[in-house]
This record gives sequence, structure tokens and C-alpha cells, in this order.
Amino acid sequence: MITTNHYLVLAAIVFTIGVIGVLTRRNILIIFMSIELILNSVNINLVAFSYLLKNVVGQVFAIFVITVAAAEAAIGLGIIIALFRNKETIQADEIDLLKW
Amino acid sequence: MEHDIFGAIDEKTVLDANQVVINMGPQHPSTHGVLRVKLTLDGERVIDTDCIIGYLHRGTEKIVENRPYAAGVPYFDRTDYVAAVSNNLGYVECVEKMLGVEVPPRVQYIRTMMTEFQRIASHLLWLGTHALDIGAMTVFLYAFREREEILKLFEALFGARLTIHAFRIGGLWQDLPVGFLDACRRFSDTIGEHINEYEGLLTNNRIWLERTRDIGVISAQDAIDLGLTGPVLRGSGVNYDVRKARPYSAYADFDFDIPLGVHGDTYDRYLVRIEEMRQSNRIIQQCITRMPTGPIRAKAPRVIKPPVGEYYHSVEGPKGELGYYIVSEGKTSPYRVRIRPPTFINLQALKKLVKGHLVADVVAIIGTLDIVLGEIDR
Amino acid sequence: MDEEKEKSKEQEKKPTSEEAPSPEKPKKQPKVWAKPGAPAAGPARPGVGGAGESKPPAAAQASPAPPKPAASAPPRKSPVETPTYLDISQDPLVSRIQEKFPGAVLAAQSFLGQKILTVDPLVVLPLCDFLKHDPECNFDLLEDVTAVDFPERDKRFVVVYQLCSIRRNVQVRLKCNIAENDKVASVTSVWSVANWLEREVYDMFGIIFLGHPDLRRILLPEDWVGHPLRKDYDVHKQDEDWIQRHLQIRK
Amino acid sequence: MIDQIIFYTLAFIIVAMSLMVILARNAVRSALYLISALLGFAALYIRLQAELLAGVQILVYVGGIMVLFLFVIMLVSVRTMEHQARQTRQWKAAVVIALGVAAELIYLIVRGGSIFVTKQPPDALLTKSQNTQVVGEALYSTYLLPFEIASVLLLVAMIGAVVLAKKKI
Amino acid sequence: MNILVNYVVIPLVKIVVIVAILSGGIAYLTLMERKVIARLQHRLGPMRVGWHGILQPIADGLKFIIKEDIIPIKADRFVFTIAPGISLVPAFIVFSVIPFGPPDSLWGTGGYVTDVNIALLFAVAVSSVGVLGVILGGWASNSKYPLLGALRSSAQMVSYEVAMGFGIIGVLLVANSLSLVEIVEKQRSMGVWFFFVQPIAFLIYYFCGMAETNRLPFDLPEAETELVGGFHTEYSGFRFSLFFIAEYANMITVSSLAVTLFFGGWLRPFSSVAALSFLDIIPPPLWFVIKVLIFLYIFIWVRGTLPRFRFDQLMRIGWKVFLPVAMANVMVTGAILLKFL
Repeated sequence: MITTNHYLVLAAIVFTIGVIGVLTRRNILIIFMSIELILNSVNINLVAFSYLLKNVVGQVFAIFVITVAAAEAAIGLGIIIALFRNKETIQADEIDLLKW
Repeated sequence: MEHDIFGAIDEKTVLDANQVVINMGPQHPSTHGVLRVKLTLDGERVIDTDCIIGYLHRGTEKIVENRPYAAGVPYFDRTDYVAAVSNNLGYVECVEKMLGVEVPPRVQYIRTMMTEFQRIASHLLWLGTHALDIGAMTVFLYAFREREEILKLFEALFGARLTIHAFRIGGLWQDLPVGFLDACRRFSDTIGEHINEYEGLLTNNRIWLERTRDIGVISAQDAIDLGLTGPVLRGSGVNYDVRKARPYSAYADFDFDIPLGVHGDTYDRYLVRIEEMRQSNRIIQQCITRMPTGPIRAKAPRVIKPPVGEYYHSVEGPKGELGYYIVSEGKTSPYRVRIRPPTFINLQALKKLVKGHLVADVVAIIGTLDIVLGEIDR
Repeated sequence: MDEEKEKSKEQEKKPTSEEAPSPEKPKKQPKVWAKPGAPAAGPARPGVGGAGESKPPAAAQASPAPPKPAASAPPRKSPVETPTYLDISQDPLVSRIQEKFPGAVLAAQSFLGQKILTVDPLVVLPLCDFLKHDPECNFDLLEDVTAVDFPERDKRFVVVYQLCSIRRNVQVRLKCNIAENDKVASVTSVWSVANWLEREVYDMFGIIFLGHPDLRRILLPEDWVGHPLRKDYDVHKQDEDWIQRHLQIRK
Repeated sequence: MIDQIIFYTLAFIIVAMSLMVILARNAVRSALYLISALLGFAALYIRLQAELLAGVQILVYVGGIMVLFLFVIMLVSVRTMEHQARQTRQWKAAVVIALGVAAELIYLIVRGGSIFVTKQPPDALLTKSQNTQVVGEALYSTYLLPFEIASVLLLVAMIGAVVLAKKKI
Repeated sequence: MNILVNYVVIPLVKIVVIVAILSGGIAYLTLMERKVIARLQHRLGPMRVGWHGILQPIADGLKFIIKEDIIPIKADRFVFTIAPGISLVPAFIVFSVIPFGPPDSLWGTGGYVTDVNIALLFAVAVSSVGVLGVILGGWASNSKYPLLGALRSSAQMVSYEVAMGFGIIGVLLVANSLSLVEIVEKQRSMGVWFFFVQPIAFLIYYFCGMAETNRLPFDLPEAETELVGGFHTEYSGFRFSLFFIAEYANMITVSSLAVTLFFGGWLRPFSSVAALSFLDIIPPPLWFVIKVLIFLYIFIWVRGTLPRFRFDQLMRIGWKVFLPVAMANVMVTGAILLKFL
């Protein structure tokens, strides 16, 4: 019988995978995708509890999380393009100067 | 180098390169032949063009210097292979003028009629390919259906469809076959409403207007300075047509108008050529009604040896003023034959017309110049 | 053959009015051309082209009196009086140029009604500028620039400029004789159409045009050696090592 | 019984795809895996009767954000990226710490599991429940203010993205 | 046990039937297109294979299968093979929610595969996934021109998707239900098709549909006279035919959605007028097919006559004409509904 626990464990696993992705990968785009993974794992929890407690607040908040993720992706990618245009690289550890 | 907001000089990303040089041709569906255009682009906008031609150079002028006069005609069929009749007319009339031979009126009428048929055929081919480049597929089929009728008439009279060796120095090869004039009358009665068909499809078509209005604009002054002639020049409003300026053959006997554009953009040149087709049809109808009888050959000496001297004779080809400058040393073969190639000179205007437009407009502008690589490369 | 002269005179009068001029000549009645008893004895047969054309099939519409092919009479010089170069130094245009550029016009002739001015190569550019901008001459359209090679003359090449005034509907041809490696000023600054035309003349004859914005070959490949339209360049001659280099074909 | 099958397959897909996202060779491959993970999430939302959210997830995330990602990957993907080392230098330490945190989390969830399972959630499958209507009403009544703030946030994001990415301003 | 039957077997059977009909339809749509355009252009179209070219689609199919299937050397093989699939599958998935007949037809199982209450949102969402196939296809061919073509066509599809979404909201306001079955039901109960209620929304939806499927006059990316080739220039053989089928499938999808939303899916014309009951002899699914055919004819007819937009004009119209008009339509409809209901 599938209980809320299963969803929480799944969310935790995806969350850790996201964190590992952020910490270990050099390519900014992959880091960005890992952040998306983290956001989605949060969404799973929200919806799981909304299903458990039978009210719709969780889903509404999940929608807000998605809008924030969309806005953040747009801005982040804009920064990446501007960055790439100047530094010709998207390796996280090569971008270490505050002012070039 | 312009600086973007981070104050750094613009770097090259894969697609964001500042200036890209793209090769259009020599094998490209819309260059109407073996023309290579090197386009320097800034993103989508064209900054500079450089035309590389000569792929179809066959040295016609050199070969003709070693052939007798009459044998040169087939070579001039093949320079502008879309308008062979007017090529022949120019050369043949130039030699006749030097020989001092006056062809009988029947020949003049037939020559004028066939030249006007060739003008309509050439404009039909231009209309078909120009519309196809901009995306209207159906007009291509309609235009070529009418052009097929004209080619049938050529085949009946000259024996061939495209490179037809139409005229001989001093007259014609054979007289009109039986029923030829009726066939011409049938054609010229129907071409009128066919042209309305094309206009119906294109002239007031929003997208066609969008793609051709204010594209490739050239002022009258620049057009004359660039030596443009033909519909490209008349599109900018300059009233210069060799058939009116220096009437040759039997053009003085017919009344017809010269359509003129106003803005000098692709749309006006389109309107000018469509109207020219109607005017040619008017001439043809007058030819049919007033076709004189009489011999079809003048008294030309058996061996053609024009006196020592030179002569420049130009005719109004579908693409512009087609001139022949013949220098003769009194021998049986010409000393020097220079062809004034209208498309070669019109193509030179591409550099000025395309500057500042988008890549998609280059296709439309090459179409509106109506170029044929056979004549450009000779 | 006064009829001949009267014919060419009519051609002379140029229609100036805008719309189709009502032809001065009365509407031509179709008149049978071959007047009976035409003096010429020679059989009126079309000039025989190089390839021996078989006798054209009897025209469907039989011309009134198919001439009997006479015995092969020696081709007598055609009776038409041969056109010659007439001197037109009194021509108003020539005098106007003489006044502006003394000594520029070396010879002013006309052949078959076309004005030909042989001009001193050094003064070509200013003269062309004058011809274009002077309201009187106003030759605003440069129809053609080409050249002719006369190897036996000391001034080998003749550069030919074919000018036309659209407004006045008048044509004139400027010619200037230049020797083998002489240079002539480019008229691109006056008419920009000359750009490609002069490039072709350079490509075909090797004549250098001073002041040309971008003088390189236009029809032949960039690194081709030799100028084909020169008389000493045989018809079958090719640039052997270019072909070897690019196409690897041994002739 | 079917419920188990559905959940475990979806869970397996999601975890596998997310792992592949961080292990893939080039950016486009990982984008592909991320897309499949997102579709897996959408399926889970449907399972949890959040249909509107599933639709929004596919439309916004897969149809919008991932398209943006692929655009940027193509714009900046210079071939030289391929053969450089994929992991940062200190990647081993990072993995160890992350797994430690994960173990802690899962331990807490499993031990505290009894608290969450208060009552047996009804096993209603895809009924004609008005999920969309309910979410809609909530959005426009109780959560109107966050809704408006979110729209302003999106507007700011749009302007920001344009300013950042545009070359000549 | 009956859950297994109700939710697995019956939908599976329906899916198989629909996919069969659809792929047959697509094959003969190519023939219909060539014949109609031929008629427009005063010629005959394919006549050789079978009577009047009837077997031409089968010949084309065989040709595509036999043709050699080239993959560029440095191309990303996995993505290269996946891309056509990604653009084809969404077009088929959308058909799972489209109703072909009344809920009680087909022995009570309902004239549709499933009736999801977010059917329309699901359809739009899935059709937005199709864009990915185009992008990946262009990127995987590993050469600059298909990449440029892919970016252009995906930019076009994304921007017209927004306008299409707003167009659909107009219908939602009137039908106030996302389920397609209920939308058709509403049209039957209101007795009028939504086309007459929402003409502007229909026009916007249909034109955006044309742009979505990269059809002329919006087919700039594949225009052969363009310098930048289409995204599928590097494809050949069977993979190219997948893209080809995807385009036609999208055409059918857009047409069938247009019919369901605006022309009362399976309803016969003037369904509420009893006098015209003799029209009922034609079964509802056939009415649906007839209407879809009419829309497909319009697609092809437009392709035959109109020239092509330039890319910047295309984008300008998408963002500066369709989107504002669609939004205005939504506002106006909302205002009217609020005032009268």
C-alpha cells in the first residue's frame, strides 16, 4: 500500500541527487539542471501532503514553486549567455574573478 | 567594436558571431544559374556582397571572330538562352545595317512579332521563378503553361524551341507555315486574361506586398549612374526604351506604351514587367492584322563581306538594352564583335540594392534583376 | 540608289516626343519589294552560312518569282555604294569640346550616321566628366566600355566608350588609342557602371585602368595567365599550368 | 496491487533519470534525461490527483524551461567542453557529505513514518473530481496576493532576461 | 477484474484502432495534398501508381524504408535517432483525449479513449513537447545550417504556442470545462457551435496551428530557397519520413482540435434542429472525419496559393498581432460573460 512515506523517501533521494549534482559538476548548465531537480523534489513533497491532508494548498504552492523556477531559469540562462559572451567558458571553477 | 553592457568587447559564441561570410551558390536554387554571391552578414542583415561569376564563360566573342558572319548567329542564341530571338535580331540587324541591306517589310513585321513573343516568354519565365523563390508555387505552373504555347509557335516557325537560330542575315529561313497567324491570334486573345490570373494571385496579395514592397529600392539617378536598362531602369521611372528611342525593325509602325514604375522597388519592377507583357501582346495583335505579303529575303550578296568600318546597334531585349558593336575589316569574318550584356550590367547593381536588407530579401532581389548567367558570362 | 539614302535619312530623324510618335511616314502599304527588272543579276539567295545549307525548302507561301539560280556568276561587288568614314569636325558637339579641351579631339568622324570621336587618352577622364555634367551634352548613360586589338598598329589597343544621352536621345562613341602597357584613367568615378565593364576589358585585354577601385579579373579565374581577346591569343590556347595546377588534366 | 506497480516503476524511472542527469557526458544528454524525469514527476502528480499541476508541469517545465535550456546549450555549447574533466576537484568529499545528509533524512522519515500515516487515504482513482476548479478558486480567492506577486516576479524576470541576453541595447 | 478490463483492455483496443486509422489517414493525406495542389496548379498529380495514384502513399512509404539512412559522423547518434520520435509521439498522444462520438456510443464505452478532466490542457502541453524534437533534430545533425534552422523553427513554434493558448482560453471561458467531451456536450446543449460564439478565437487558433506545424505561409525553416536549410536537412531515409509523418500528424491534430473546439466535434450541423434529423443517418464519427477533411483541405489550399513570410515578419506577426488580439478576445469574452451570466 503506497503511503506518504514512499513519496517522502523518493523526494529525499531526488533531493540528494540534486545536491550532489550541484556540488560536483563543473558545467554551470548541469548545476542549473540539478537545481531544477531539487525544486521538483520539493514539489513532490508538497503534493504528497496535499493529497494526504485533502486540501489544495499544497498544489497551489507547487504552482508558485514552478513559476519561481521558470523565472529563475530565465534569468539564470540570461546570465549564462552574457557570461559566455565575455569569458568564452561555462566551467564553474574558471569563473573565479569578481572583476575582469 | 561596439561594447555590450558589461563593457567587454563582443566575443564569438557559436551563433552570435559578429560577421559571418556565407556563400550563396554557385549551386543554389534561386541564383538562376551558376552565380556565386559571397554575402557578409551581421546576424541576419547583409552588410556586403561580392558576386563571383565566370563559371559559364565560353569565350563567345573570341570564337565568333574566327567564324563567318552568318555562322555567328547560333552562338548568340546561347548567350541569353531565355531570349534567343532578340539576341539574333540585334546581331542580324547590325550586320544588315553595315551591309546596307534593307529587309522587306514582311520580314520586319515577322521579326518584330517574334521578338515580342520572346519578350512575353522571357517575362513569363521571370514571373514563374521569381514567385517560386518568394514561395508562391502556383504562379510558376501557370506562367510556364503559357510559355509552352509560345515555344510551340517558335517550333512551328523556326524549328526549335529555345536556341532557335531565328533569323538569317538578309531575311528569314522560311516563310510562315500555314495557319501560323491563326495560332498566334488564338494565343494573343487568351494571354490577356491569363495575365489577369497572375495579377489576381499576386498583385494585391498581402504577403506578396510584404515581401516586395520597398525591397531593393533604387532611385532614378542611381539607376542611370549604374547603367541599368530595361524593366529594372523603368521601374525607377526613367523613360528609356530602345524601341522608342531608336526604333528599329518595324517598331515605328506600331503604337504601344512604355510602363514606368514610381518607387523603383521590387513591386514596381513586377508591375512594369506585367504591363510590358500586355503591351507586347498589343504589338503582336497589330502585327497579325497588318502583316504585309512579299518576299522573305532581301537582295543580300551571297558571301557576306561588310565594308571596313564599325557599327553599334542596340535592341530592347526583355532584360534591357542589348547592344552589338561590330568592327569589320572587310573580310568574311568579323574583326571584333562586342555584346553589350544587359544582365551583366544589371547584376552589378546587386551590391547597392541588397545592402541593409535581410538574407531572405537577397533571393527576392536576385529574382527582380532577372539575370541569366549565359549572358553574364558569355 | 537614292532610295537607300532616303531610307537611312528617315532613320536619322529621331522621334523626340514622349508618347509613340505618329510615324511621319504614311502607313506603309505592303509593297512588293523585289521591283521587276531589278538590275542586280546575282541570284537573291541568302548569304550561305559556313555550313553549306541545302537549298531552303520551297517556302510554303511561294514568293512571287523564285529566282532561277543563274550560272555561278562571279559575286560582283554589291551595287550599294559602300559607307565610308565622313569627317564631321564642324559638328556642334565637336566644336564645343574643342573649345573646352583644345587639342583633345584627334579625329571626329561618322560612319553610317554614328558619331565617332578619337580622343587623346590623357584627357579621357576630365572630358567624360564634362560630357556627363554639361547641360548641353548631358551624356548620363555610359552604355558600354570595350576595346579592340590591332596588333599591327604601334598604339595597339583602341578603348571604346559608347555614350548615350537619355534626355536628348543622342549617342556618341569615344575611342582612344593606347599602346601595349600604357595605362588609361578609369571613368568609374564618373559613371559607376564602368566598374565591371573596365574589369572585363582588363580581364580580356590586359589594359590597366588607373584609379579603378578594385581592378581584378571578373570572368576568368583570379590566377589565370594571358588575356584571351588579344589577337595573338590563339582560339585553342589555354593557360596550361593553371589547368595542371587546378584540374590536373594533361592536354 | 496495480498502485504498487505504478509507483515503483515511476519512482525507479525518476531516480534513474535524475542520476543520469548528473552523470551524463554532454549537456544535451543530461537535458534529455531531465525531461524524462520531469515527465515522471508529472505522472506522479496525476497519481496524486493533482491533474492541473501535472498539466502545468508539462506545459511550463518541459515545453518552456527545457526548451530554454536546450536553446542556451546550443548557443554556448562549444565543442571544447567535451573532454574537460566533468567533476570538480573536491567531488569525492561532496558526495560523502551529501550521502551523510541523505541517510539522516531517510532515517528520520522511516522512523517517524507512523506520525504521517494518520488515516487510510481513500483509494479514489481518476474520478471526475473538480481538481482544476478547486485549485482555480483557491488561487483567486485565498491566494490572490501571492498570485499577483508571482505575476510581477515573472514580469521582472522577463525584462531581466531580455536585458542580459540582448547584444545591442 | 473489471478495472483491468475497463482501464486497460478497452482503451488499448481503442488506441490500436485510432493509431491504425491515423497512420492510414496520414499516408492518404500526403496523396490528398499532392492531388489538391496539382488541381490548383492545373495538372494531375500522381497518376502512375495504382488507379489515379491511389497506391502512391504505399510507394512513398516503401521508398522511405528502402532509402539509405545516413547519420553524420560526429553527430550524437542517440539524440539523432530520438529526435524524430519526440516530434512524432506528441501528435499521436493528443488523440487520446479527442472525442469521436457521443459518450454512449461504441457499446457504452464512449466515443473516445479517455475523458480526462484536464483534456485541453493536456493536449496543449503535449503538443508543446513536439518543439523539443525539432531542436534536438537540428542540434544532433552537428552542422551549422540545420542548427540555425532548428533554432528558427523552434522560436517560431514557441512564440505561436503562446498566442494559441490565449486563443483556446476564449473557448474555455464559454465552455468553462477543460474536458473536450464536455465542450462538445456544451455546444450540443447550447445548440450553437463555438465558432459562431468565438470567431476571432477560431481564426487565431487556426492560424497559430498553421504556424505550429511549420506549414506555408509560415514554413520558412524548410523553404528550399532559404540560405539556412531546414532542421531535417541531414536526415534521410526512414528518419526523415518520421519528421515528414510528424508534420502531417500535427496537421491532423490541429484540425481535429479545431473541429472539436469550434465546430462541435461529432455533432451533425444544426444538431438541435429536429427537422434536420435525416442528417443523423451519417454516424457521428463520420461527421467528425468530414469536418477534419474540410480543415485539411484548407491547410493544403493555403499552401498552394500564398507566398512565404520572411522570418522577421513571421515573428512580428506572432508577437505583435496574434497575441494582443487573442488577449483582447479573452478580456472581451470575460467581460461579456461577467455582465450577462
